Amino acid sequence: MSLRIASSPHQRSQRSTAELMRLVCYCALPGFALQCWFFGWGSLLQFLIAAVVALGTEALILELRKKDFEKALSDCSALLTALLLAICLPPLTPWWITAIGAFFAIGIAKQLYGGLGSNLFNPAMVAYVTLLVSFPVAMTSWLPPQHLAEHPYNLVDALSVIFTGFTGEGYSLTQLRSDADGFTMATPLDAVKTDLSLGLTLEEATSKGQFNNGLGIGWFWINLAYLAGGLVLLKLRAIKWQIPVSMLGTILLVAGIMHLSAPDLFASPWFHLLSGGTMLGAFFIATDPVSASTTDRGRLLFGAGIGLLVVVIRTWGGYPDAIAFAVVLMNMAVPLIDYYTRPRTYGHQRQRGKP
Amino acid sequence: MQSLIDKIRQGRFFDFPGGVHPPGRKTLSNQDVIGKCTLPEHLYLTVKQHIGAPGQLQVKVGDEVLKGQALTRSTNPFALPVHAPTSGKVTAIAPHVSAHPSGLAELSVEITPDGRDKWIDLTPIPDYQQLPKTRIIEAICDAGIAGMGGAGFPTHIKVSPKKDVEFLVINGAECEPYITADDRLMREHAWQIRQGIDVLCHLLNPGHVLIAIEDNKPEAIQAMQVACQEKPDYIICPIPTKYPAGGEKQLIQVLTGREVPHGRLPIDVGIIMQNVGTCFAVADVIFTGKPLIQRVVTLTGEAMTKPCNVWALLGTPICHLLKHAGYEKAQQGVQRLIMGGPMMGFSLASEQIPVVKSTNCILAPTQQEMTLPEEEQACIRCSACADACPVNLLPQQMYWHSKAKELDKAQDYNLFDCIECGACAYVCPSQIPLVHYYRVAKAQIRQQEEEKQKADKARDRFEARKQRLEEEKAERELKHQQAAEARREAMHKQGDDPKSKVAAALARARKQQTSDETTAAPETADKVAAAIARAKARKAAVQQGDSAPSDTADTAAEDKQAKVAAAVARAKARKAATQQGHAAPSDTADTAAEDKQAKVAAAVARAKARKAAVQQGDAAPSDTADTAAEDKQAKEATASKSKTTKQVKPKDKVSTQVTAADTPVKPAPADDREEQKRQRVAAAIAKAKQQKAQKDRQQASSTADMPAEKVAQPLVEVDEQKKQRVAAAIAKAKARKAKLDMQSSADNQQDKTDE
Amino acid sequence: MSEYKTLSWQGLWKNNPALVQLLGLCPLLAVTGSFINGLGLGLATTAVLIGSNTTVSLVRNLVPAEIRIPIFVMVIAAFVTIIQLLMNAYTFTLYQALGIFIPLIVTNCAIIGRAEAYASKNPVKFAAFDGLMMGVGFTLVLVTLGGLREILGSGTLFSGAEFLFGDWAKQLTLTLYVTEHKFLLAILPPGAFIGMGLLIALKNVLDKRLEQLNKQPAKVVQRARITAESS
Amino acid sequence: MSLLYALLAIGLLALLFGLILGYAAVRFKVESDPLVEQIDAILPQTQCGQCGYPGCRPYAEAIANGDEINKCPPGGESTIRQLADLMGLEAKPLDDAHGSNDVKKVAFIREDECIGCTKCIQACPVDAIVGASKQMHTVISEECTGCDLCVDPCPVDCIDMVPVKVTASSWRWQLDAIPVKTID
Repeated sequence: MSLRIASSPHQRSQRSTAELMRLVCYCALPGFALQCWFFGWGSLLQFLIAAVVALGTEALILELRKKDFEKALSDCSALLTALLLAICLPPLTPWWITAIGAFFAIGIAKQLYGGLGSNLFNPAMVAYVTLLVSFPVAMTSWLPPQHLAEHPYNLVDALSVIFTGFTGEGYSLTQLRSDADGFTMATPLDAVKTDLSLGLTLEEATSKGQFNNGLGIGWFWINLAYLAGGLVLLKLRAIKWQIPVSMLGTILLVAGIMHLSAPDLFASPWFHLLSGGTMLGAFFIATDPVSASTTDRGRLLFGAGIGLLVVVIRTWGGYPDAIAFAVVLMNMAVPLIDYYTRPRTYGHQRQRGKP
Repeated sequence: MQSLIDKIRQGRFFDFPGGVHPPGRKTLSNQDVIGKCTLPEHLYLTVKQHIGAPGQLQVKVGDEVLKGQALTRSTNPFALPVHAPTSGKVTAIAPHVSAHPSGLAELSVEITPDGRDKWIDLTPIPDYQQLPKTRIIEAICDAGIAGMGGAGFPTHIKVSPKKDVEFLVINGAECEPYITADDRLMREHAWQIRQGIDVLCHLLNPGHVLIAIEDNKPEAIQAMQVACQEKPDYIICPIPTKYPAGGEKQLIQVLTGREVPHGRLPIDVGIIMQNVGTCFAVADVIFTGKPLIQRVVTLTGEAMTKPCNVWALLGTPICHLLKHAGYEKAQQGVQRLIMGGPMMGFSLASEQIPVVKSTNCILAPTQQEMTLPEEEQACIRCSACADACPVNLLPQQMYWHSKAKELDKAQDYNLFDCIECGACAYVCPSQIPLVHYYRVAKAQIRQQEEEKQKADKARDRFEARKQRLEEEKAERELKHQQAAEARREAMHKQGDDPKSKVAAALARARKQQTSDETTAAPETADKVAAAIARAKARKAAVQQGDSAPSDTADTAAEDKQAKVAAAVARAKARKAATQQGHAAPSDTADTAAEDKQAKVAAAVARAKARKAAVQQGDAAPSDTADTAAEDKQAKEATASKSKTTKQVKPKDKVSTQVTAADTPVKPAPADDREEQKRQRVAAAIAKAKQQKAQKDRQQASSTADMPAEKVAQPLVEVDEQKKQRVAAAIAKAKARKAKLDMQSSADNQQDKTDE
Repeated sequence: MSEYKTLSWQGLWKNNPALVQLLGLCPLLAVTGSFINGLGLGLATTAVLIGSNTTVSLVRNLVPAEIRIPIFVMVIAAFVTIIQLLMNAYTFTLYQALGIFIPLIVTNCAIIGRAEAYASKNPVKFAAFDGLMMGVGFTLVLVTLGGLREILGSGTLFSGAEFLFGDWAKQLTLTLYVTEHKFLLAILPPGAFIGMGLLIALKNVLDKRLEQLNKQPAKVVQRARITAESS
Repeated sequence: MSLLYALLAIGLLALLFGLILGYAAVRFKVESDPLVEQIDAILPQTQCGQCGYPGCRPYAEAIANGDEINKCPPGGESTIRQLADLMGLEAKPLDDAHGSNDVKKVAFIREDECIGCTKCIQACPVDAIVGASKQMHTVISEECTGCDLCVDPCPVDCIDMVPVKVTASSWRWQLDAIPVKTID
């Protein structure tokens, strides 16, 4: 027996990376469950596909890099990426698109940059953006909420659509998306955007079936669920408050000003806050520690930047939702933000030109 | 200003950023009064136990020392003495494993107690207020008091500041988990601590005295309040419990909201901080005269059956204390001992490490209470470390740069402001030993700076040397030029008198030879030869394996051969000399002066030298002893030359064995001429000998010498190593032999010459 | 002969303008949406390279060193204009497809780089050959990347060959697969970057393999003595 | 006619820029080559010659003229990295042909064997050996760069290269290298 030599500190708090990742997963579950409730089994299947591909890719690449993949897989980071990606995908996306996305997230956006901790961009968002850019039609084919749908589908249908493109009864995805009048049901964001571009006023745009008091049915509750999950994360100190607060605050502020200036042209801030992936983005995506800013002031800036970009892209951009683009764009700015928001170290006076 | 002190009085403190709340676990050891420990078998007093220079040793092995007797003396302001913790005998002064994270051995005095525990005469100075301050400071210095909080900064320097002291802060925060040494000390000796504070106040004359105690030690706070009742300007400050509130800079920030500027000392913001333990020790010195020979050490951790605080003599090996506290290694699983607290302490490499002045805790945790460090995982930039950092650093950035060895960038992130409190590594979810990375990086940076300085110095020295050499060369050239000019002038004066030229040449030769002789005076020369032979032997031994000189017969034969060869060489040289007319080498032509005699002499000498060299080269393993023999022969020859010349003045060409040099001597008209010539010949011979010896050395081993004939017989059988050793011995002997031979065979040689 | 061999090796692989020197990335990334586009630009660049290298080499002894760069640029510009006019005349559709990138060949660093680094210091025959090899190396990367992106993005290969080779080449177009969801990313600029990165990575991997194959035996360098030994 | 104008304009522009360039070439001429100084400052100054150049400065000049940066064993990895930073090159591993980066050493003369030949004194590039003819020599270990150039010239082989001993102050937190005593 010999004495064990170790460097101080000898005592450690017990929270591990894997725990942190799992915690984030758990907190996202309520929202995910609601999403499944509103939009059917598809999302769950997407998650399974994404998880299998993500873990497989991670193992494969770690093996190629001659690293111990069992250990790396157990940290749950790939699982979290898969979950976030699945949440973002339309429920009945063809399986191979999901697979490409998951592969892209882990293989290109994460492992090519050096694996966990070294990736510049949020893997799930990179994958989502890639898919959105590559397959714009498939990626915006959201179903209407199940209770509004002409053809509600069950688990078998979902499987069948995802893997073959048609339900057992022969309905295609497009047919599933149609409402009673034969019009496809876009997401609220999409609908508002399209209608506004067609010259309709906001009021006219939001008077359609999938809207309820100006807010999208389903999306409202889903966002609330993610908000709740995010608050739990905050409470458990898994994430810090700066990013969500500054991001939501900026959305509220910018969208509010725009809405007040031209209520007919710009959606209300509540619509922005509670539709699309706003809450998910604020609490689960933008707060991804690896790709977010690491200083307190930096986080405020980072969140504000995302908020601003979200409103701008949603209003004037070419794609309906903007969380992914905003997050990826701000990821790019993180090193710069971090550099210029370094905290003042004890005993150092603030110098001009060198923060 | 007033508002600040009001604020403090009201118990409203500032906060420092970050910090962590590790479980305190202080109740483990703070239940009982500070115990006494038995005398250990040996005490090991590390000579340097503080920051600064070691003191000068005052004792030697075998000395009897009394308790409290100084073992070292302070010789410079940063040196502190250490004292014998008990009476006994100095049994050793040698490196002993020290209380340092490296576990390196440092010079220590080992004392074997005699059990009497007899004090030396003590000189307390209770009337310190009447004495000059320097006297008190001297007493503190002589008592060897260094900061007892952990760093070990000499106290006497701290209490003699050059600036006004606004706050004297007494640090009883003890923010590290587990440690209760200061806690117990305050509870039990509050009065004496207060006396120590009085002394410090007398020295420092501070505006206010703040006694900072973390609010998780209510008993200690109460005890100190009672002790300080009659001193209204002593303010007890129960500060909020947060690690590392007890760090010097953090405590200053908590109490006053001030920050010590980077690279400065607390006194620069008008604050002096002393540990409560230091105050206690100061009181000890002043009122009882006892130097610092013991301190309170917390023995704790769940692997101890009786965790407690104990008065431990400095130098007590840890194992002795462990026994006292009932340490059970079986409970530990993986054994580990930590000196200091769980956050900043270091793990011990040996149980023999002694207690030093800054040892406040020995921690023996079980695996359940402190899990072993797991394998480090990838940093996910969660910045939990930055949130925990009490000095607002960005630990993860420093970690990236330290790990990538981008040391300048790490420094750019203020690496050197890190106080190594361990809060960052404590919270890291990826189990990264951040502090360790910083320590390594800091050490590397320091080393690099040191190396840089050394490189600069080396460059300077190299350039200075280059310059010097150039100057010397220039000087030499100048001298040569002058000499040449002088010669030319002389030549002008003497016209084309060939004799003068020859004379000059001879003079040069003589000069050279004499200088040769002076540098290689016979005795030294022998020594040198021996040394060189030794070295060669060593080298040969290394190279051995393929060379075959271990064969004795061969050696003998070769030896003979060498002799023969030498003889042949001589004969040839002689022949060459006699036939110089047609056999003169081409190169003699250019030196050929008008003077025939000189020409002859030169040619002969050169030819002989060359021949000898070549011959000896062929006769491969001829040896140094042989050389010596030849040398002797040559000397003999020259010595007997005058005789010979006298004897055989009208000599015929072939009849004698006289060395070749003699031949041209024959027609020499004058005695001094002869003398000169002799010298030249001797020089030539010496040169030849030298060349030969060199060649020999290159290819032959030293075994092939004359005495080898006798000794080398068993060499064939013995193993390689022995051979080598024998060879070396032989080589050494050879030189001696050669010397003897030189004398003994003188007659023989004489005969030969005469023959 | 060995000089030609070295030039070929340098241009095609070791010092490939696109993969190693990373020169001319702008047209490289912009026009490699399809195989034929890549080929067109590659051929144009090659032609300019050969012409400019030859000319620069011819005048290398006449050009004062101080103003060599402007002169090289003039030479290159002249050749680019010639090529541009030729393409305008004979491959108009391709000319339109490549658009601004034809005139932009002037600013392609690969060309001025070769003129400066090689052609201005070497005899004509080598310079011309160097231009050819560098051009071919560049073209190879262009068509590889273009082909990859075309296959991934539209499922075809050699589509639009008729623009370059005339109507007979219409039948060259291969349709590898048909899908409702095309992988647009490959056609879009990000696809070019990612594809380029992967190509470079592939080259590095191959280089490493090569290096391991012909590993040189360790040599030992004689140490210099700083100071003389005593005499 | 328009062609003439174009040519004229281009010609004038060329003239103008030529003048500016010419002026700039004279006005902003760089006097010396400070690069060599910078490189020399990075090199460890052991003057050991293992790079194949007689001293650190010649090697610095060679690097400035495009020689490889990985020929300095005493400097090791950190020197190569710094050189790479300075030269804008990629750091590469040390060239084994020049020897390996060993632990730091200083020369030590076994004094009872020294014969006072002064050969090592002449070999030492930094004058770190003191002694006189026929007096024993000794190494000033503070000044010794550990280049081992004195070892070969010694006729009696009495010079050893001794690894520099680690002290508490020069210890670099090599925790895994601590010999741990076994307790029973």
